[in-house]
Amino acid sequence: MSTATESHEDTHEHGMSDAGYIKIALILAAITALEVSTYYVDFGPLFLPSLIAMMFVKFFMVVSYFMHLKFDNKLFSLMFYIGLGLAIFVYVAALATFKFFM
Amino acid sequence: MAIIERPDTATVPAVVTPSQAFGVIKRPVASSGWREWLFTVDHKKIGIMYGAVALFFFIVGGVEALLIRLQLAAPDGRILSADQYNQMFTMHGTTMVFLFGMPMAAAFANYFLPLQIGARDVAFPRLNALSLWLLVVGGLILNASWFLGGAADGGWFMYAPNSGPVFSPSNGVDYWVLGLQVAGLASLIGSINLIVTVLNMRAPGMTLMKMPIFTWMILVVQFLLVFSLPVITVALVLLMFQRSYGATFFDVSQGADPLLWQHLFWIFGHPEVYVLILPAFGIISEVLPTFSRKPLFGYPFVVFSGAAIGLVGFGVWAHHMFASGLGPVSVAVFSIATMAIAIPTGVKVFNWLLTMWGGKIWYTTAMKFAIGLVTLFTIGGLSGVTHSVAPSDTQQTDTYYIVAHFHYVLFGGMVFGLFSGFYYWWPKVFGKMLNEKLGSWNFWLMVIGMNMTFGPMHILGLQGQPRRMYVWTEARAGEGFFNLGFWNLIASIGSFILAAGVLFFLINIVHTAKKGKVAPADPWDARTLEWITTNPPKPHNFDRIPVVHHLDEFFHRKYAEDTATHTMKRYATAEEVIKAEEDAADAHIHLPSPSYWPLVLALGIGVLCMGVVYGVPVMVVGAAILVFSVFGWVLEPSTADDSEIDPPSVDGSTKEIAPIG
Amino acid sequence: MDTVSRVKSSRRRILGTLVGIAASATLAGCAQNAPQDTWEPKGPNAEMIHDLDNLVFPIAYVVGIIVLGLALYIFWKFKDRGQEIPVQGHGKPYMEITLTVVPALILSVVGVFTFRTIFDLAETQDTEIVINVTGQQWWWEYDYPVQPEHGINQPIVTSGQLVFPAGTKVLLRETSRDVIHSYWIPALNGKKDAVPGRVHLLRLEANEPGLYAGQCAEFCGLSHANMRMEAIALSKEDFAKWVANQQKAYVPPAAGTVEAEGEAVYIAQCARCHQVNGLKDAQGKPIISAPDEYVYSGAAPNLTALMTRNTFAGAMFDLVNEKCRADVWGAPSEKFGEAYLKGVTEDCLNQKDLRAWLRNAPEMKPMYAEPNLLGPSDGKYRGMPYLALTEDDIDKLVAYLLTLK
Amino acid sequence: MAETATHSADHAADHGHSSTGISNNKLAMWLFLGSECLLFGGLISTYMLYRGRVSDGPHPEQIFDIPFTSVSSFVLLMSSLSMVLAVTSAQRKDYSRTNLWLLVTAILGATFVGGQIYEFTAFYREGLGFSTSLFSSSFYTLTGFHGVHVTVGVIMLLSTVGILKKNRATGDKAESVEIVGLYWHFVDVVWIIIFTLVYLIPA
Amino acid sequence: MFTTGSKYFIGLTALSVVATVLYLFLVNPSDLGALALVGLITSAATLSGVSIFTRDSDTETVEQAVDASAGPASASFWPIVVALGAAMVLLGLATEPVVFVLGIAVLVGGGVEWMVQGWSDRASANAAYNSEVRAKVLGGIEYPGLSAVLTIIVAFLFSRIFLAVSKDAATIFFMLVAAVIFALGFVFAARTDLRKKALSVVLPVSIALLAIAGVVSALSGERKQLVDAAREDHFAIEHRECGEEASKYYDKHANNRVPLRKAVIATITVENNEVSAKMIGLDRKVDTITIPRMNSTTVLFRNLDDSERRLVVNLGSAKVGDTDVVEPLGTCTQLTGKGQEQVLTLTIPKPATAEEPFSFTVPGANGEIKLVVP
Repeated sequence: MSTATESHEDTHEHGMSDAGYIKIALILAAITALEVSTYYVDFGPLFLPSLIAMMFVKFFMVVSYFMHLKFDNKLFSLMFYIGLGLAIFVYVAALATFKFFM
Repeated sequence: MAIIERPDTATVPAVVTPSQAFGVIKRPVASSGWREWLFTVDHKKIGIMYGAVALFFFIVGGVEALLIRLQLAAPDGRILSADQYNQMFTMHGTTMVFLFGMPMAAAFANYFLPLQIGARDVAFPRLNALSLWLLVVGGLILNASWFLGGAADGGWFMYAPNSGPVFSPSNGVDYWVLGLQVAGLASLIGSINLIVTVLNMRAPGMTLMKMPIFTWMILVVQFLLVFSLPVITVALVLLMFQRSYGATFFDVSQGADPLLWQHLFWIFGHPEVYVLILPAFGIISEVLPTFSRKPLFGYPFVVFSGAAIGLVGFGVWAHHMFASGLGPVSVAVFSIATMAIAIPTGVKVFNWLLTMWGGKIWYTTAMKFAIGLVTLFTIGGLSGVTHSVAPSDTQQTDTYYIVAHFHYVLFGGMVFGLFSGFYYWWPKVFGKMLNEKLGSWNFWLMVIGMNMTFGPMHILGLQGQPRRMYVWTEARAGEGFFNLGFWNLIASIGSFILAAGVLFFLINIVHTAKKGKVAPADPWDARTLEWITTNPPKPHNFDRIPVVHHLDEFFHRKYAEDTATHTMKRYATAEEVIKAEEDAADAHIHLPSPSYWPLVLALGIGVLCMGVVYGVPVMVVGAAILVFSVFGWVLEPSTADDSEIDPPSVDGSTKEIAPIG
Repeated sequence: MDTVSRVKSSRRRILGTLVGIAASATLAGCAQNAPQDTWEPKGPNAEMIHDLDNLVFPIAYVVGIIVLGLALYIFWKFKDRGQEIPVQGHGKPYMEITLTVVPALILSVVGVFTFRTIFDLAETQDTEIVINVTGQQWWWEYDYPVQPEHGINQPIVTSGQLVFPAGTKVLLRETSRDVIHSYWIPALNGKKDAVPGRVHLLRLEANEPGLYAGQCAEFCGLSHANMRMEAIALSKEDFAKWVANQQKAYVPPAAGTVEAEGEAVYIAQCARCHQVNGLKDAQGKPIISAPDEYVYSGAAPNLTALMTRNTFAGAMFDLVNEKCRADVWGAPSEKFGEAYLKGVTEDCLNQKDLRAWLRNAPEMKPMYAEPNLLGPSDGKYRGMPYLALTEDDIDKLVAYLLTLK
Repeated sequence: MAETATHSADHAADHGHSSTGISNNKLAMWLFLGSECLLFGGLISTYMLYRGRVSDGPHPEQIFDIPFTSVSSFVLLMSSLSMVLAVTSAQRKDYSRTNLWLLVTAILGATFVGGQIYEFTAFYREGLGFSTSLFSSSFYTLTGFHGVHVTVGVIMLLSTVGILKKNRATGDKAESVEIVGLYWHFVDVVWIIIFTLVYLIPA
Repeated sequence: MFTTGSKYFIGLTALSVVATVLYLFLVNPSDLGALALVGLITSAATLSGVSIFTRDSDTETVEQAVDASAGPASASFWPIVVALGAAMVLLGLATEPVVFVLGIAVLVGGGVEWMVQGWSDRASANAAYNSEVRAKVLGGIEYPGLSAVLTIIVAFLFSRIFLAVSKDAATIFFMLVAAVIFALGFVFAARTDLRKKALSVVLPVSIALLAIAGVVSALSGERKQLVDAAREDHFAIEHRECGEEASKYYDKHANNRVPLRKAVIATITVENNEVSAKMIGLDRKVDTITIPRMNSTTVLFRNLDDSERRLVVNLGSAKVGDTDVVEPLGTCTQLTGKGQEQVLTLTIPKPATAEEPFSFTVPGANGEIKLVVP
């Protein structure tokens, strides 16, 4: 990242085919359907962890495929994930002081 | 600036061409006089304006501080009423942090960061101008409150619920909230701009680990800003909605928890402390090596400790809240984390001392301020360690001991660092040397005044004088000659000595402007890229983008090690180095053209904010201006099209650099 | 108590000399008998904190002296005396690592002690008496929940001075009615914020009877500077006497006296906000004050047994004149209870300030009492308003108030 | 947004040559999004903290209409697909398809905003005013902030369509579309989190 | 003196001042109207200021340029828009202020467009150049302005439809609309040949359909459930029923999590049908909770039993209004299930009387916790 030797071609021709994106979208749709089903079907003790897990899967799928972080320069990932990581860290810590998680 | 690209217009006959009819909203191309400053996108001009704005607010905040010290010089002071005093200390803190500390660092960053990395401008020149104008608008909103019913009176930390409409009935807090949001937006935009600049626009060969340390520290600071400003924005938005639109966020009768504000504020507020201090660290990390004639000791350690301070700085905010009932587990965790942050800070101090070790120290005023920082910051840092011990902190927090601590850090640290920067870089910016004799007066008065003002505050605090009190009473001052009354008086006297020191700086500026010595090309035998150009630099900074091979590139172009004697021998003068660059000047230099939009956009945001206080119509007007300017901006190319240059240059698109005198 | 003092004494011995040398320079310049001195602990909790100070401050002093000494040496030694420009070395990693590890080790020692003290100071299971403390702009209310083991059979509400038994582990349950305040008696413990909507706990214990001064430490608005407190530690016997006195039945002044006229003035003017327990109106119905209808924060000091306290208006003013005040503040601890329980007699009363207060309270203490500023608070006051009492009324009132003991 | 970088010496090169080889604009956008994470994090945390504090008016579970919100979440999620198709079209310089997909994205976004207006109105009718309770204030602030982001996004999308049609773009077209797309996807991922944490978990 | 452009804007400013004065005196001023007009004045004044101060070119040259390039103006439909606006203003003066405001908006929008077009038509003899000038001046407002208008119209009309139909219908309608939009997107993306023609048909038709549906929905009003809900205010604090039985609205979908557990004074637990209380910080059971008067305090209630319970606070009784009917005072949490929590926030202004002491009870469980307000 400190040198100017990054090849120029792949900054534009990255990502996947349209069909690939549609596949991703279908997976996202399926996960959303599963999420919504928690409203109708009792998941028992799995309710909370499964919802959180599905949320993260969706989040990272959109971020890595639709937003190209998986294919793009790692610097972009760095910028975004520092922000995301700090956000999770500071707010989880702050909420913990309110006995949020008990 | 496009001036240099323009042929002399006087000789060209006035031809009626379509381009001239643009008249109305024609973009500025070649401008002069005040327009040259108002519409500029040149990072150097913007940097100078940042500095001027910050210096102005430094004086404003300083006057507020003097009034505070006058009030407290004797028991039951009557200079200020309780209400005025509360406004005074609130605005003193706010002004010094948001309108002096951050903008002054931004001034240095703006001016020197592109120069230090060998760039012609920042990545987004118009956004840079926008940041400046937003800061100005924010500062105006904040200070307008003095004339519109009273300034904010809840302290710069503005704890809820004391900031609510019932407890602070004037509009002061509203202006404060709005002003800070605007100033915060300015910093956010500025920080994104500078990060992109540093990462993307370095001169060939300048790897990250060959960047000047000042640039490194600024980079860390910008990351802190990018990630901490949104948090205060959330807090300010909540407060604004509470005050202006009836939200309930801090309404305890609904079950709210006022500690929410404190967390949001300090999650921002602690990184903010490093935002203030790290630029000063960066400055003296340039000054100390230059005047010791040695490279910075342990450059990678200084870099990593700076980054570590930045990162850990996000995990220690609750140490501002040790007395606010977090519960023992949280207190213990944050107490330990706070101690941990002392380690990288200590590394920095040791590295500075070891930089000077074995050096050849030249005591210029810049150097004096730098070593002033090293010593005074050490004192402030050590009193900081006593705060990290949470139980002790419950005796110290909210007393004058804290006031002493952070003034040693922020005045002894930040302000001394910035003054060091003034004296070091003044010849670079203005081409004239600040007077060293006046500088000496400036330095010694500030050192004496600062220690007299803030030193006794340690005693005042440990003996139980709380801060933020508009009066103190003789009944609690204790007995003996050295009672609290004595030390309060000493502190007040000290503050005026301090003010006299600052006055000498102002005198020095005027003196230098009038009959200052013209600066040589390399007055300090300096080490970094910004000196490989003229004083002051040309509009395009460098005739040729320098190619970098070393840390301290400029020094290594002048000196080489004599392998026989193991000493450094000079084999080129600065003039020769600069000449070599000029001779190889680039033929085509495209610089971004000036633009109205940053100014108009900032104005729009200002009007929009006033709408929160003065009603929806004002807000609509502001929004209209805002939207108009955003799209005007987007549709305007950053470099003016040739047809917009009026009249067009003779031979179409080729713009040669005018010869440099 | 025992463990604490053992730890304390052993550590004292080790650190005694160091502290003596290091701190003497600072202490020489300090006031004697500053009532809020944080380095004069008078109870085990404050002593715990002070023991930590005795560890941290000497370390800070020593490190500071070493670093600053080194700095001075460097400034002198490597001054430009025409020596050659040194070789451009970039540092020595082993030195960096040493200079990172050494402070880390020092701090981890400090950290261990800090850690322990934090949890010691948060202990509440050994509590012997609970007192509720409620902050309000700009005074403190103390209420003693029913605790028969201390003779408290009905809630006692008082303000201005916190009275508690010495040598007893007191637990303050702090809260606030409006903004954040902070309860701080430096001689007894560090500060703890009183946050509205929350209850925060603060341990308090005094080794000996005496008067311990403090001040609200969290900025709480206009009169923050005037929000003071005094903690009164009494011996257990004296405390029992005080408790009994606070609960004794109200005796109305004899009809026809000035005091009785004063009671009428009180009922007409003051009883709207200020409660006096047992006060009855002409029909014999108990008078319950309704400060919530007049004051934004919703309470006003309970004036039952007012003359057993030495201060008024948020401890901003003394209720006793200077001579009597000196008698109480200066009393040795064994005589202190006696001096304090005397209360305020007619010749001890601080007539000047009390009368001025009754005449025009907002002039004496800034508290947003101006009617034109009451818009956002629905017309309610933020403190005692101007009541337009005549001098005659004031005479009567003062006479009446003197009977409240 | 479409600020063009100052090019250094080599203005012969069409793409801004930078030390890292990546575009200034995209880097700035990603930084901005990193920063936005903390903004929405703060608003979400405020909501999470205050969600159970209802001293007056309805509780969250009593008024949420999960089926409807599921559909609107779904619409927003799928608009990410149309957005990404717009971006790939733009990278192929197929601007007519770019415009088509941008338009689809914008219309889907506008219907989402419509759904939100509907939701707010319905909640208000059921007794949830902005000042009713801590839950209401923090709910409206969080979803309102998101709604404003979506609205701004829709306006950006439509304006991009207009600018592309009139050929008034000042920078690299594909990159402009990509950057608008990044913003749009971010708004979508924020909603993914809000949908789970705010709507589904309490139910 | 002034550049051509600035004259237009100065004229516009003057015109809008006149309009404002007229409006303020002739029409009953509404916030909305004043808003629009003050906005107009300020933006016009700002633009005049900008155009005067930023003038770079030499005035005379501009005047000459204008003369030199005077040519036939292009056809324009803006006069019609302006006429429409004027008609609306007049109508608005007579009828509704909203119409007046809308009229002003149309008048201003049309007027600005007209003026700029008129001006740009004479900017030079080159038509392409002229349109570029026009775009330069108006681009900043047109793109976002049109986009915003479009967004708001679409969003607003959709929301009207959702509000008018039933909950389920709204959901299904939303699903269908989204599916259709998406499907159309794919069809047009696949069949390039269809696109131009079809798009020019589909877009106006669907917008017209949406507009008709939206307007009809808006006129028919919101669905009955919403109207009833607004009238009856089911969840208001005064409609709480604090008995042992579940009440229709208040207990529907109880809120069973308390995320903010720190800001509470005490925890009241019901276990094995017994009520007990613990104060924060003291790990022992108490039978009395003391709350300072007028102090906002939150109490946490935790149900550990199988049956659903609620916490009730009894705060004496009072007469209702001027009648002699005495009603008990107090409030309660929702019914909550096993292992769940609820909070109750109280601010009690006065101490209890001896006859009616305050207390916390749990209907259906034994024991009470005394509540003392000193």
